[in-house]
Parts: sequence; structure tokens; C-alpha cells
Amino acid sequence: MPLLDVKNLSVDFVNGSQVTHAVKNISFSIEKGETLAVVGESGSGKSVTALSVLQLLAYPVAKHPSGSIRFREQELMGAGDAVLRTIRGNKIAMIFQEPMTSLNPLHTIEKQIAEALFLHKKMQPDAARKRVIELLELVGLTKLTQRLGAYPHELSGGQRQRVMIAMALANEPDLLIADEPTTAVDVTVQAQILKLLLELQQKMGMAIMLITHDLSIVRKMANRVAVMYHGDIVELSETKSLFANPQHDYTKMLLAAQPHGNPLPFDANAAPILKADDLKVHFPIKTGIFRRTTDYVRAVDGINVAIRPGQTVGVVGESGSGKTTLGLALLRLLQSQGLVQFNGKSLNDMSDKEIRPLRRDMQIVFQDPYGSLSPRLSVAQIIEEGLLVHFPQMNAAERDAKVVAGLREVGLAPETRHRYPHEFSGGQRQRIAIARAMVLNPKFVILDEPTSALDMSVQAQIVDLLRKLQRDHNLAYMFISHDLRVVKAMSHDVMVMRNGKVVESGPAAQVFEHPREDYTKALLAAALNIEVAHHAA
Amino acid sequence: MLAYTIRRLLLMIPTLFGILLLNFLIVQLAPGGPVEQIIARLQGMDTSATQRFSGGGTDTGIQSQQQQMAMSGSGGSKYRGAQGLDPEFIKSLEKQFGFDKPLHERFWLMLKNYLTFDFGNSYFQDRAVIDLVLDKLPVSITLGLWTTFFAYIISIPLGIRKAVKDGTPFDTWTSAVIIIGYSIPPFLFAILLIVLFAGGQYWNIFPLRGIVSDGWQDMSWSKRIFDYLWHITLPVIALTIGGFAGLTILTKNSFLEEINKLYVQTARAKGLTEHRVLYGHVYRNGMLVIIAGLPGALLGIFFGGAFLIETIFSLDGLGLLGFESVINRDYPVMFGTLYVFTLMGLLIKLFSDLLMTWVDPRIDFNAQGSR
Amino acid sequence: LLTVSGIAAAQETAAPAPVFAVAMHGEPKYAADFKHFDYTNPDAPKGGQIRLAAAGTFDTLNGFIIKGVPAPGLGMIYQPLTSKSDDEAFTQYGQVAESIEMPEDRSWVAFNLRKEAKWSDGQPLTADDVVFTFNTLMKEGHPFYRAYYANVKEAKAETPTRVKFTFSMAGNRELPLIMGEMQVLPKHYWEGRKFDATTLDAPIGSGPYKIKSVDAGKRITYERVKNWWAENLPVNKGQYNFDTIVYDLYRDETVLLQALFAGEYDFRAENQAKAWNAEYNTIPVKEGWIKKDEIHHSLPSGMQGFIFNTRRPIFADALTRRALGYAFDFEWSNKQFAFGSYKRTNSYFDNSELAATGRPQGRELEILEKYRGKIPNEIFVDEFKSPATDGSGADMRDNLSMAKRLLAEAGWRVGAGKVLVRGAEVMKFEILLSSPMFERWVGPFVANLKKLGAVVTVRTIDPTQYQNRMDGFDFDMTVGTFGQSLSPGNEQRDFWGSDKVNVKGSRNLIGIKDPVVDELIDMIITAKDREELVAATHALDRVLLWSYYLIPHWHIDYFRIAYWDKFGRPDITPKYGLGIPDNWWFDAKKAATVAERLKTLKKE
Amino acid sequence: MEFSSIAKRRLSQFQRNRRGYFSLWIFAAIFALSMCAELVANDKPIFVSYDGGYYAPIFKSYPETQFGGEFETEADYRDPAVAELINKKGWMIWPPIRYSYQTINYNLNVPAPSPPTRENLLGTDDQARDVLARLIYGFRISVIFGFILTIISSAIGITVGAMEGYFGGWFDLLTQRFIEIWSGMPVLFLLIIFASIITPSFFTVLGIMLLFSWMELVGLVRIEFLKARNLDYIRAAKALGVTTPAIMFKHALPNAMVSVLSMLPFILAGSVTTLTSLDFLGFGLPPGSPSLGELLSQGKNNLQAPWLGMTAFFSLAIMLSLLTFIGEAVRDAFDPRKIFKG
Ligand SMILES: Nc1ncnc2c1ncn2[C@@H]1O[C@H](COP(=O)(O)OP(=O)(O)OP(=O)(O)O)[C@@H](O)[C@H]1O
Ligand SMILES: Nc1ncnc2c1ncn2[C@@H]1O[C@H](COP(=O)(O)OP(=O)(O)OP(=O)(O)O)[C@@H](O)[C@H]1O
Ligand SMILES: [Mg+2]
Ligand SMILES: [Mg+2]
Repeated sequence: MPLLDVKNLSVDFVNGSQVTHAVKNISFSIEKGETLAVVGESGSGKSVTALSVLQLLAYPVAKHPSGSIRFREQELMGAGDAVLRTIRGNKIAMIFQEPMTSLNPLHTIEKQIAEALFLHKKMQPDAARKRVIELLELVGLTKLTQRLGAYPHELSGGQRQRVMIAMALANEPDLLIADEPTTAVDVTVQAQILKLLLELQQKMGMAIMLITHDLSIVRKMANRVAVMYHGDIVELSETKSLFANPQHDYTKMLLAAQPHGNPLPFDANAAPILKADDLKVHFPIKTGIFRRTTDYVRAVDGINVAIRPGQTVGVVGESGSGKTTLGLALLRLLQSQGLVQFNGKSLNDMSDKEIRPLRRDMQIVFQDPYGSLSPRLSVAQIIEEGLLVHFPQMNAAERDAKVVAGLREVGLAPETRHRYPHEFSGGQRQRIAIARAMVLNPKFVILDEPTSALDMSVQAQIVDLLRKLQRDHNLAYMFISHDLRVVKAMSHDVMVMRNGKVVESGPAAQVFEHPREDYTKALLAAALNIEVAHHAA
Repeated sequence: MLAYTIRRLLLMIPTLFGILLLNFLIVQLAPGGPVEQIIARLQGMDTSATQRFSGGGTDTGIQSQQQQMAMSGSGGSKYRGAQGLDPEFIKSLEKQFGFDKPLHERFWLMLKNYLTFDFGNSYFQDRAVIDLVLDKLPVSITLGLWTTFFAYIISIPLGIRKAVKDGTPFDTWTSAVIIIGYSIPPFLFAILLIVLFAGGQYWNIFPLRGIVSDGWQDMSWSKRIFDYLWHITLPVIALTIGGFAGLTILTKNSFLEEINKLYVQTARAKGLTEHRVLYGHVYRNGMLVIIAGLPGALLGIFFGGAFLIETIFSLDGLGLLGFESVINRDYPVMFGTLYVFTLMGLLIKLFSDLLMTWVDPRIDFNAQGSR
Repeated sequence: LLTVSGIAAAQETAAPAPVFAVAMHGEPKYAADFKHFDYTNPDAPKGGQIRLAAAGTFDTLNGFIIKGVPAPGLGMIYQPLTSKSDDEAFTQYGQVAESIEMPEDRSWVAFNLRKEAKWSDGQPLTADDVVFTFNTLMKEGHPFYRAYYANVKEAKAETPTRVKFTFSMAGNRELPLIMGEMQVLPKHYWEGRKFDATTLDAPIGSGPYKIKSVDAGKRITYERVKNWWAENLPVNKGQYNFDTIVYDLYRDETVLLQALFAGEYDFRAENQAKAWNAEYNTIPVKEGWIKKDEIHHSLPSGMQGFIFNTRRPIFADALTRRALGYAFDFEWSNKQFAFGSYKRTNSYFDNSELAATGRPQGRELEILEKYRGKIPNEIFVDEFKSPATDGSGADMRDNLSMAKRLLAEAGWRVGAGKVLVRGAEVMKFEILLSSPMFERWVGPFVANLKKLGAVVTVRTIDPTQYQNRMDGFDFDMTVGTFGQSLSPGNEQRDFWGSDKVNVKGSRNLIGIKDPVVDELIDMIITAKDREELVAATHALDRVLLWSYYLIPHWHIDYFRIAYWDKFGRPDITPKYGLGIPDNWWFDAKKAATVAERLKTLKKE
Repeated sequence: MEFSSIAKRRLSQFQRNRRGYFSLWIFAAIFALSMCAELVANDKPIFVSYDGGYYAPIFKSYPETQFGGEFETEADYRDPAVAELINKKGWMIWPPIRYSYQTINYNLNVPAPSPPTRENLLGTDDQARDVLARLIYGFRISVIFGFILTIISSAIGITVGAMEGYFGGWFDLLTQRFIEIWSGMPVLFLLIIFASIITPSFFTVLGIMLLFSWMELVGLVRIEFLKARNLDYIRAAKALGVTTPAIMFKHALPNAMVSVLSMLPFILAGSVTTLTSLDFLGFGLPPGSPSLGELLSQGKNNLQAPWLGMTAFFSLAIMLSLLTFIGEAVRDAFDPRKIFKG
């Protein structure tokens, strides 16, 4: 008797006359203590399936034309609120794909984590607080234990994701649905979290439904793998046999796909397109009723960078080390100290208005694609907005053509451009954000985890695209990622950050092959560790 | 935030100064001042400020004079003496009101006094303005607090429920009901209540005026409370009835806005009850506007809008005081109330801004300059 | 009062005899040994209570100063030197004053006080109190008193029981009576207290009632003074019967009326025709618990009308003014807006013997003859009547074509845009109102004026603003009221005197500047006896009327009263008063019946 | 082939809110009707044939003499004498309601205000004028006044609130203080002063009201903008180089629109009623002008004539309901995640 038994599940989204069949008649089951990995193309219905299990879709826009979901023999499909409540967060917990937007912005992290404890475990405040701290430590957020009163917007992407994980694990559920649980964290933390999951699994027989793009994780963690493609489970088998002997064409392609190739050469003597000297960003920590500043988070603490046309600088470093902050500060989207020059012109002395025309040439892909898309604009409007600003001479048809082309390039169906952002999958949104930046033909782009939500095949496609653009337009990138493989494939130079400082930097090959600092070594080792685990398996 | 608070507090001084100066100048321009007001009274014109809407008045001006004459006990008939006013008399009036001094001197005097919270005396009531204000405070607080209380206690849950049931018949009919409530002019509704529940024709259940009975002081505590509630029932109902609509619709729409966001999904995934989801999570996000608007709403009822109801139920509140002072050209009262209200308003506004940053820590008031 | 009489001061004669009463003109109606006023019931039982109500609020118990709004009924706690009877034009009978002395030319007056007069705290009331009252009122009282007593040179206590007021002029017949009306204040009480400040401490008095309790702004309760010193004086016989009198104050008139039905108070005088006819059909009235009465009186109506500002060129000629009067359909408006309850005012002194009726005769004619040629000739031919209709609303055409003819005669013709013009002048004016109440009456009037080709706008503004514009005579047409008493006097000069035409704030709003009118006013002021006064008033009335200074409105010659049926009242109602609450008394039996029936109703 | 564009989708969402959609139609119909009030309710015939000539009195004014009458001023076609003159030599076509807002019904059997009859379907007011006719005209003037006032004052209020919230800092501090001072102005007095200088008319009243009514939305919008300006997508728009006004208008405003749309119907209803509260200062529309507020105050002063208050109240309630429902439908149209139930 499986713990979770899903049969013939279908999900349709109905918007007026427009129907999207997101999931088509899929069946699978998960046993106690088992890990089922769900992999598949971005937009293939993984998240929707996961959400269906907990019945969390936006009904009645979402519909289940068929299917049954049984958890411990209990039918969840269409179950009453009371039934679902006892299960949600207690028996089945979920880690959402988009941690950046899935936390309540007005509740402190302590409150959010403790809430599930109060609810299902009826814990006393003191006990709950202890448990919260314990959980945060388990997910590697030791520093945050002093900042229990922090709000989500004060955390980095990886930190938020770990809060999500802590929240999900709080009640030691029987089944954990983890939708891309480690996309925003560095490899060290990733390893730690995976280990934690395995431990929990062993200790309590927790079953995991693991949705991920990272096949190495699949290898390490999963007992069985389900491959989804266009709303279908096209293949479901033991991990080993799947990797060894993939059946479906898509699976084969997926396994083969790899971001590959090497960075293109660039002119190392060209004048830097972007240069920063001693850049600093300090966030005040406010306490008390008057919210007085008692201390600072030194998110970026004296960083120098110079990026030349055609060059890609990879930025890696542990979660919370200040990568995102650095990116924002470089583009003057955050208040900072220190000199920033773009194309030889100092941005410091410029007003917003003067910078505006330059923005055509310097673009950014935000780490949180969802949050960066205006919820009330259609995707077409979002993408064409930049065109409207910087290419006022374009007419509507030309703009639309550009939008369509941009979407195609990132592998999205152009017909979907009249939808709102929330009607896309995580990976799709990420690509929309990329398309938005690229459609302007910029000279310099900061890519903040641009591929974290993308499956291997799409990732490869995007990397190719980026490289092509770089070649064609002599583009400069600053590439922030935890995925060292992609960084490797893209970057000429690498910066390793920790606690707001650059601990090591240099040509990519050198840093990867001969790391000087212990921190870098540990980072690389952790990455290797996962790969090794897979090879060992 | 402390610096901001201090800045705001300091800015109150020029603000108050500006308001006083502006008002002072405007008042100088107004045709007809307290002197004319007194003359009008002497000449037997019905000058009571509330006459315009209290339904008084007659189509034979003389008749009421006759009646007054005929009703003994009304004292000497000034009417007979109203036979022209000599300029001397008018001068002496002007002197009495201090209008013989030049403009700037008067303004300066006023400023000086105001700095020490000395608001002077009413032209017509011979009482310190501050006493008058204090006198009327209980009524205003009563009306303000209860009305706001009911408006919020009913509107917010209702709005939330409407948001959850958006588009259902429940939503439609509740909308209709609250809008009807809003459309009933409060003064008409008040009269209706009086005719139905306090007049001699239907049910004579509630008292017609005042906030407590005569012998209130001598009652036991429970009696007192009952008596107080008994008196304020009708006015509070009349005032509240129109107060639901705006708030409910605002709540509903704010909630609709939030209810589909991802964090709500997260909250649901935790297994929270729908109630907890709505009140624990969505509430704070959706209610920013409404929470922040609360002090303003209170202020409005304290000082502004209730004078019609105050008139109808013969309650002496600040609304009526302020209104009468303008119509009667009782400048000290006018300025005094204005000053007090403004000061309170400024403080409350500051408080509400601070409250906002407390509700939503992402909010700050700094310039957005080089973000 | 303000000007020196034209009559030379008479020779000082031998000391005048003290009298018990003084009439403005002629002799008092009642003889020295009268037992009680005819309109009182000497056997009225004492006891019970009456609850009265008023609109508004109060914040002081000192009604003699400019500050504060005094509580209603305060007059009951003071006793004046003399008081007036309600069935005579203007005669004062001694109250605190046992007798009154004055010379033929009335250049001074002395009051001999009653020895038994005393304050409610037992202290005797003396001449000192009277002098104190006078001085205090002049110095610290409402500025009104300074104008009112302007001609009093001094007040002197000659003995503890005799006070003498010396006037700065002789021949003013009214002054002694006015002095008599003075309510005496207790010196011993007020010394050491601030007089010119409002107070809620119940002052002591010498009147039939004293204040029992006060709830500022809401209620004041009076209680009858037991063994009151003046209780058995003939002037007071049968009066002041209620043990307690309560005044309740309501802010809102509509609520005030509802409160009557709810039995919150006992008596109401209604002054709105609409309310009287349409809003009293409630159960207590239908059941007869509340009695509705219309009590006729003979108080002069005074004049209310649409007044022309004759300073405006378009209104300068009487012919135009007369023509416009034809556009007012009083009969229809009265029927539709007032349930037909009003009478057209056809005299400035209507509803009294002062009103001119018929054709001038006798002394009146004599006076007028003097001015023949200077006054409209119709005066001698016709009785004045405003244009009338049958009230059907369909009957205006004749009147309007009459108006059209008159306008043509006055030089007006319908020009471009169908507007009346006369040379460069355009018939365009604004009717300024201070009360929205009149808007309904103005509506049809304006519609008719439009048919004649006048461009009329209507504007309602707040009282202070209105007063300001009146003070500066800045209006075209407005609703003016000229109240009249039974003994017209100096105020006539302020109303119609040419020396007031340009005095800002005077009440010659119309802008009358007519030597004849001035002379007639003088005649009124100096009239030696009632006949002369009446004749001169008639003459003035006619001259004013036939000059078409205004389009007369309406008046009502009865009081509309509604009261819970708990009271007894004298068989006779006085001509010039209502006698409530003084002359009525509490009827315990009736009250019990009402209470009984009320109870059964509530049970149902 | 083409998926519906976003505009089409919004339109269809608007239509799917049946309540709001029908409300819009009903409101439009009522408004259209009141726009041609002259043809619906008038004391002049639409068309007159007289002695071979044809006349359209609604559009042109003819003197009575034209029809053989006596007066050179405009003919009063309701006057039986005039009617007789015309009918002798021709005929008239009347609008369905033979009263204009100022027409006095001289032919009442009971004192005004008279109850509803076949002649006056909603009775007459206390000046013997037909309530229905006044309602039609009053609705028009009130709604136009309300609309203009609401639109302009909301536009100003939203702009100011948006700038305050978006820019923050000293701009916020100073404009807010300005608003405080401004709202401390004695409106009543200003009105009195204006009234003593100029004769009030529709537009002067509108202008004066505008001076003070724009502040109503500022606070609300300010809060919404303070909240919105820290959102990621605003930052994203900035990164795109979108101009500040465009960011405010396209990205931040939609957030604020929710509360604004909720309040707008009430602001509109409010302006309809303020119009009359001014009357008594001599600064409302000139006496005699039809307006809903005037009807309301008549209702209060004539409790014995419930049809006055009821008419005013029902028109207000209906208007407000329609507007609220329309507002909700507009909100729905712009709500990307709108879920339609039941
Ligand atoms: N509300 C919605 N309305 C319409 N279509 C939707 C909606 N939500 C999701 N979809 C569509 O459903 C499909 C499945 O989405 P889902 O989020 O499950 O993808 P996924 O497999 O999780 O992809 P990713 O790896 O990119 O997160 C996508 O094509 C998406 O466009
Ligand atoms: N608004 C803020 N207030 C206070 N602290 C902040 C704020 N924003 C970021 N921080 C802190 O600054 C540090 C750097 O954050 P940043 O987002 O730059 O990290 P990151 O390197 O991008 O991490 P990740 O890989 O997890 O995205 C973190 O410790 C975070 O908690
Ligand atoms: Mg997904
Ligand atoms: Mg980051």
C-alpha cells in the first residue's frame, strides 16, 4: 500500500475560452521512506502536479477533469477543508519552487516557521522558539538565529529558500514535496540540506517527492524517477535503470544535455565597460519601537570589479554572501558607496534621469523572476516595455515581432505572450526575464541565477543563446550562479564572494583548477562531492 | 525613524503657523463678522447656526416674535427696543471684540497666546475656548469611538467574507444592503429612528436627546452604563449606518488583491484554517490601507461629520461647536478648535505613519533618490 | 427714543399724584380696586407642573449681558417695577412699584416701592436695588440697554422705597413705561460677583419662581416660590399656578415636534403652517390627548413683504414697483404652501386698530389733506388692496396683463431676448433671502416675473452675510419684516425716516426718502393721546402702502397651539397674549385620565 | 489563431462580471436618458403646428404673440389660454412628462408637496414642482457635477499621493504639510467670501469644490505607493530604464487602483450631496436648480411627504450600487488572477 497514490491526474487551466492542459492523466505512487524524483522539461507540469497533491491550485481556474489522489488510503481530491488541514503542513509538507515570493512579506521568519509548530504540535512559545533555532541551524542558517525577527525582504534568495525548507521540515512530515528545494543555495549548503533530508528519511521513513533539474541530485537521492514531458509522465523507473537505460526520447535528450562549450575569447585590453571601486552596501539592522539602527549587515564590503566587453565574470559564493546585492549596486538599483563607472562615465554623479538612457546598455536578470514581473501586465507588455522606452521609433508591429523573436529564442511559445506572469511555470518566468533583458540588445548584463529553474536541456539552450549574443554583440556578462558547471561553461573570470568580500578572483580555469583559498576549495569539493556521489551510485 | 519622527514633530510648528495665518487672513476677508452677527440677533433674525438644517424657521418672520411676546416669562421683549443701532454702539462692539486694533497686532497677540495654549474666550459664550472644547469632548468621543468601533467590527469581517464569496448572491445582496445604508442620509435616518423608536406614534423606547439621563450622577454603576448605552443607541446607529459601505468595499477589494498571492498558498500548505489564513496572513497585507486609515476615520467623526446627528439628538459635540463657531463668526472658538483639531490631526497622522511602518516594515519615508 | 421731542417741556407743576398704573395713552382699563385681570381665573388651583420646550441651547442664567445664550423662562424669576396687562395696548400696572409718579410732560418718573417686596432669600427689595440695576445694566449689561435707556439722565434712590429716573428729554410718553418694565436685580447678590460674565449659578430674584435645577444647555426647572410676597396682588391673582415649570431644550425642530407626541413636554406653539396642517395627524392628537387649538389675537401683524430697494434705479418709480406686485399670486401660494392659513397683509399695522381701513375719514383725512398733491391721490379714493386672484393658479393672466400695461406706462418694453428694457436699463434683479423657507414662495413669483420679461435670480445666504449686505443696503429685493407694537414710536423713524436712508445698518432698507413720511412719523411720536396716535398711524400706513414700497406678504391672526390635555385655562384669552404658562393651571383629573389612556395604549 | 490580447482578455473579464456589466448598461441608459432630459420632461411641446407654421419650442423660444397671445415674452405652453390659442389653429406634441424642473403645477388638489398621482408620478415637491422631472434633470446635473469633480479631483489626488509615496523624503514631508495647511482652510468661510464676490454657477462651484476635494485620495494612494515602491518589479522596471512617470503609472498605480476604485463611487456620491450642502451658504447652485441633494433636504423638511425622501434616497442608492458594481467589474478586468465563481 503506497503512501501516496496518484491515479489519472489531470489538470486544466481555464481562462475564458482558453484552456491549458497542464497535466494529462498521470499516475504515480510513492512508498513510505522512498524518494521519487520528478524531472522534466520546464513547464511540463511538475509544480502543478505537486500542488494538486495538496489541492493548492487556484480552483476553479484550475480543474481536475479526472484523477484521484490518495494519501494513506484517504482521498484528497476534492476533500473537505478540515481533512486537508490535518494533512497539510503536518503529514505532507511542501517546499515551494519560488521561495522569494512564497513567504509572507509581513511576518518575521520566526513567526512563519513557528506557526506550523503551534498549529499541529501545539507547542509552547519557548519550545517553539528553540525548535525554530534548531531548524534554522539544520538548514545552515546559523547567522540568522540572531535575526529571528528579520523579514523575508531582508534575506537573500538562498536564505529565504532555507527558511522555506525549515518551515516544511518543522513538523517532520510523512511526505515532503520539495519543488526545486536547493536552486538558490550554494553547493556546500546544498550538500548539507540533501544530507539532512536523507537523515530524516532514514530516521523517520519520510517519503520525498523531489522535483529538480539537477540530475546529480536525482542520482544521489532518488529511488525512482518520473520523467515529465508536456504534462505527461513519459517514463517512470528505478533511478539506476533510468540513467543506465533511458527509454523515452526526451529522457535520452535530457540525460545527454549539458551546458557545454567554453567561454569565447575576448579582448583583455579593451577599456572596461563596467568598473567599480571599493563598492560598499551596508543594510542597517533596526531594533526597538523606534526602529533605530543598531548595526549593519555588510552585504557588500569593499569590492572592486572591472568587466570588459565580451568578458564574462562569474560570481560564486555562499548564499547570503552579497552577490545579488553587488549586482544591484553595480547597476545603481541600490544605494551604495564607492565608485561605479559605466563605459568610462561615473554613475555616481549622475541623476536617475541621466542614467536612464544608459540602462538600455546595462541590463539585469533578477534572481527572483516572479517578483520582477509586473503582475498586471501581460508578458508581451513586460517584454516590450524596454523597447518602448529605448526605441520609441518602433511601431507596434515591429515591437511585437521583437517580442515574438525574443520569446522564441528562450524557448517559449510566442502565443503565450498575452498571458499574465502567474500563468507560467517557474522556469518559464525565468526565461521571460531573460528575454526581457536581451530584447534590448544591451552591452552588459548581470545575470543573477538565470538558469536555476531550468532543466538541463533548456539550460543548455540558454547558455548557447547567451554565448551567441556575446559573440554577436561583444556582450559583457556578470554571471551569478551556484551552479559551478554553468559558471565554468560561461565565465572567463571568476570572483568568489564571502560575507560581502571577494575572497578569491582570477581566470576561471585557475580558480577552478587551482583554488587558493580554503573557502573556494571547500566550495569546489562540495560540488564534486555531489558529482562523486553520482558516480559512485 | 527617530530622526524622522523628530523632523515631523518640528515641522508641526510651521504647519500650525501656516494654518493660523491663512485662516486669520481669510477671516478678515469674510463679509460680516461677529458684530453683524450680534446686530442680526438684536434685530430679531433667527441666526441660530443650526436653523438651516434643523427644520426650524417659519414663513412669517413676525409670527415667532409675536409668539415670544405672548408667551409670558420670556423676559423683557428686546424686540421693542430693536429700533436702530447707533454707530456708537457698533463701535463699542468692535472694541469689545478687539477689532479696533490693527491687523498685525491682533495676529501677533493671537500667536503669542496660542504658544501658551491660551485660546482666549468665546465671543458669545463667555467661556474659555479650551473649556468649551473639553466640555464637548465626551460626546465626540462617544460618537467617534462607538461609530468607528462598529464600522470596523462589522465592515472588516464582512468585507473579508465578501472577498471570499466574491460574485456570489451573498456578495450581491450584502453590497446592496450596505449601499442602501450608505445612501440613507444620516439625518433622515436619524429622524426616522426618532419617529419610530422615540416619538409618540410607534414605539416609545429610546430617549430623544442627551447622552445620559438627568439623575445620572446618582445612579449605580450598572445603571449608569445601561443609561448611557440606552441614550447613545439611536445616534450611534444613525451615524454608523452609512459607515459600512466604503470600508467594506475597500476591505473586500484589498483582500481580493492579496488572496491569490503565493504566500497565501504557503500559508494554506501549512494546514492553517481558512480563518487563520485570512486573518493571520492576508489581513496584515491587505489591511495596510485600512489600518492606516483608522486614526483618520476616528478624527473625522470626532471633529467633523457628526454635527447633523449631534443636532438631531441634542448632543453637544465638537462637530457642532466648530460649525456654529463659523456660522456665528465666533472667531476665538473657530481658531481654538481649529488649532486643537489640527494639532491632534498632525499627531494622529504621524502616529498613523509610524503605525504603517510597524505594519509593513518594508515601508520607509526616505527619499527615493538614487535607488 | 433717541431724538428730542418737538414739544417744549411743560412747566413744572405741582407734585403729581401717585397712580397705581400708567397707560401709554389714556386711562388704564382696570380701576384701582380691581380684583384680578379679566383673563385670569382667580380660583385657579395651584400645583402640578408644566413642561415646556424650546429649540436651541443655553449656557447662562444671566440674560442681561451680551455674552452667552440665556436659558428660557428666566424672566419668571424677576419681578419688574410694573407689568403690562394682556388686554390693553400698553398699560403698566405696579408690581414692585406700589405707585408711580410722573409729571404731565413725563420728563421723569418715580416709583414708590412696596414695603413687602423682598428677594427670594428674604432680604427686602429696596430703591438701592433699582438704582443698582439701572447702573449695572448701563455699565455692564448688554449694549442694547445703553441704547434703550439712552435718554435716562440719572436714577436716584430718594428714599429706601422711592426711586426716581430723570430723563434727558420731556414729552416722550413711552419712557416711564419702559422704565417700569425694568426687572429689578438684587444688589446684595451681585455685589462681589462678576456681572458681565456668564454664569450657571442660579441667581436670586423676586419673582414668582425660582430656579430649582439647571442642566446646562438641556433643561432648566423652575419652582414656584411659596408664600411669594406678591402672590395676592390683584395683578398676579390667578397667575403663576404651576408648582414647577420645566423647559427642555432640543437642538432640532423636527425632533422637538416628535418630542411633543412622545409626551416629553406639554405645550407647543406651532409656527409653520405646513407642520400644523400635515404633521399633527399622530395618534395622541387623533385620540384627543393632545389638543390642537387656534387662538385668535389682536397683535399687530407688522409688515412682511418683498421689499424693493428703491436706491436701485429700476425700482425708483412707484409705477414699476406696483406693476411687479401683480406677479405675486398670494392666493394660490397660500393655498398650496400654507393650507390657506394665512391672510394677506393689507396694512403695515394689520390685525390691529392701527391699521387703516376703508377710506380715510375724520382726523385721519384731516392729516392727509394737508399733503394732498404730495401723496398718491388714490389714498383719498380707495382702500388699499393688493392684487388678488381666485387661487386656482389659472387666474394670473389678467393680473399679468395689468402688470404689463403698468410697466409699459412706466416706460418698460420687451426688448431683445424677451427681456424688459427701459432705455439702457434692463429689468434684472436678485431676490436675496436669508432663509431657504421663502424659496418656495419665491418660485412662482419668479416664474410670473419671467413672463413679464424680468430677469430674476434668487439667492439664499447665511444670516451674518445677509446682515452684512443689509447693513450696506446691497440688495435689489429681499424679504423684509417690520414688526410693530401696539404703540408705535421712534422705531418708525428707523424704518422709514429719510435721515436713515444713508445710515449704514439702519432699517430703512427700502430707502424711503419722503418728507411727508417724515412728518407723519413725527406726528406719531408726539401724539398726545391714543386717538391722535391711531389717526397718524393710519395716515402713515396709507402713504406707505400706496407708495408700493413692497409687495405685502401675509400674516396670521391666531396662535396655533397644541398641548397635552392636562390643563385648565381661563375662559377668556387676552387679546394681546397667550397666557401660557402664567394663566393656566394644572388639572390633576385630566392629567390622570391622559396617563391612564396612555398606559392602556402601551399595553396593546 | 491569435490568442486574445490582454485588452480583449480584460474586456471579457469585465463582461464576465455580469453584475458590473449590466450595471454599466443600466447606468449608461439612465444617463443617456437624463442627457436628453429636455425631450423627456419639459414644459414646452416638442413640436407645434400652428396656423400652417411649424415650431419646435424646445429648441427655439417663441413669443406668445406668435400664437396670437398677448405677451411678447416666451409663450407658456402649459398656460390653458395659450394652449387654447394653439389648439384652435393647430396642435402640439408633448414630451412624455409635461414638466420641466422648474415648472410649477398650478393645478394641484392638495397643498404641496402633493403625493404621487397619474399626473405627477412621483408627486410634487414643496414648491409644487414635478418630482420626476426634477429627478431627471437633477440626476443629470448631479452626475455631471459628480463625474467632473471626481475625475479631476481623483486625478490630482492620485498624482499627488503617488508622488508623495513614490519619492518620499522631503517632497513627501513638505507636500504633506502643505496638504495639512490647505485642509485646515476654513472652507465654509472661503465659500462665503467667494459668494460675496461672484454669483455662484455650476462651474464656479465646481472650481471651488475642486480646490478642496482633491485631497481625499492622497493619503490612500500615498500609502499604496510607499508600499509599492519597494517591490521587485518596480526595481525591474527601473533597471529597464523606464521613466519615473511610466513606472508610477504602469507599475505602481495598478496596485493603488484597487483602493481607488473602491472609493471612487463613494467620492462621486459624496460630491453629489456636497453640492447641496453648499446651498445654504448661498454658494450652492442657485435656488430652484434641480439636484438630488436638494431633494434630500426637502425630504427631511417634509417628513409628512415620504415620497420626496424616498425618491432621493432610492436614486442615490441605485446610482451608488450601479457605480460600485461597475467599479468592481473594472477591478476584475484588471485583476490578473480573477477567479469567477458561482
Ligand atoms: N494559472 C495558470 N494558467 C494557465 N496555465 C498555467 C497556469 N499555471 C501554470 N500553467 C501552465 O502549466 C504548465 C505546467 O506548469 P508547471 O508550473 O507545473 O511547470 P513545471 O513543470 O513546474 O516547470 P518549471 O520547471 O519551469 O517550474 C506550464 O506550461 C504553465 O504555463
Ligand atoms: N534589505 C536588507 N536588509 C537587511 N539585510 C539585507 C537586506 N538585503 C539583503 N540583506 C542581507 O545581505 C546579505 C547579502 O544578501 P544577497 O541577497 O546579496 O546575498 P546573495 O549572495 O545574493 O545570496 P543568495 O545566493 O542566497 O541569493 C544577506 O545576509 C542578507 O540577509
Ligand atoms: Mg515548477
Ligand atoms: Mg542572491
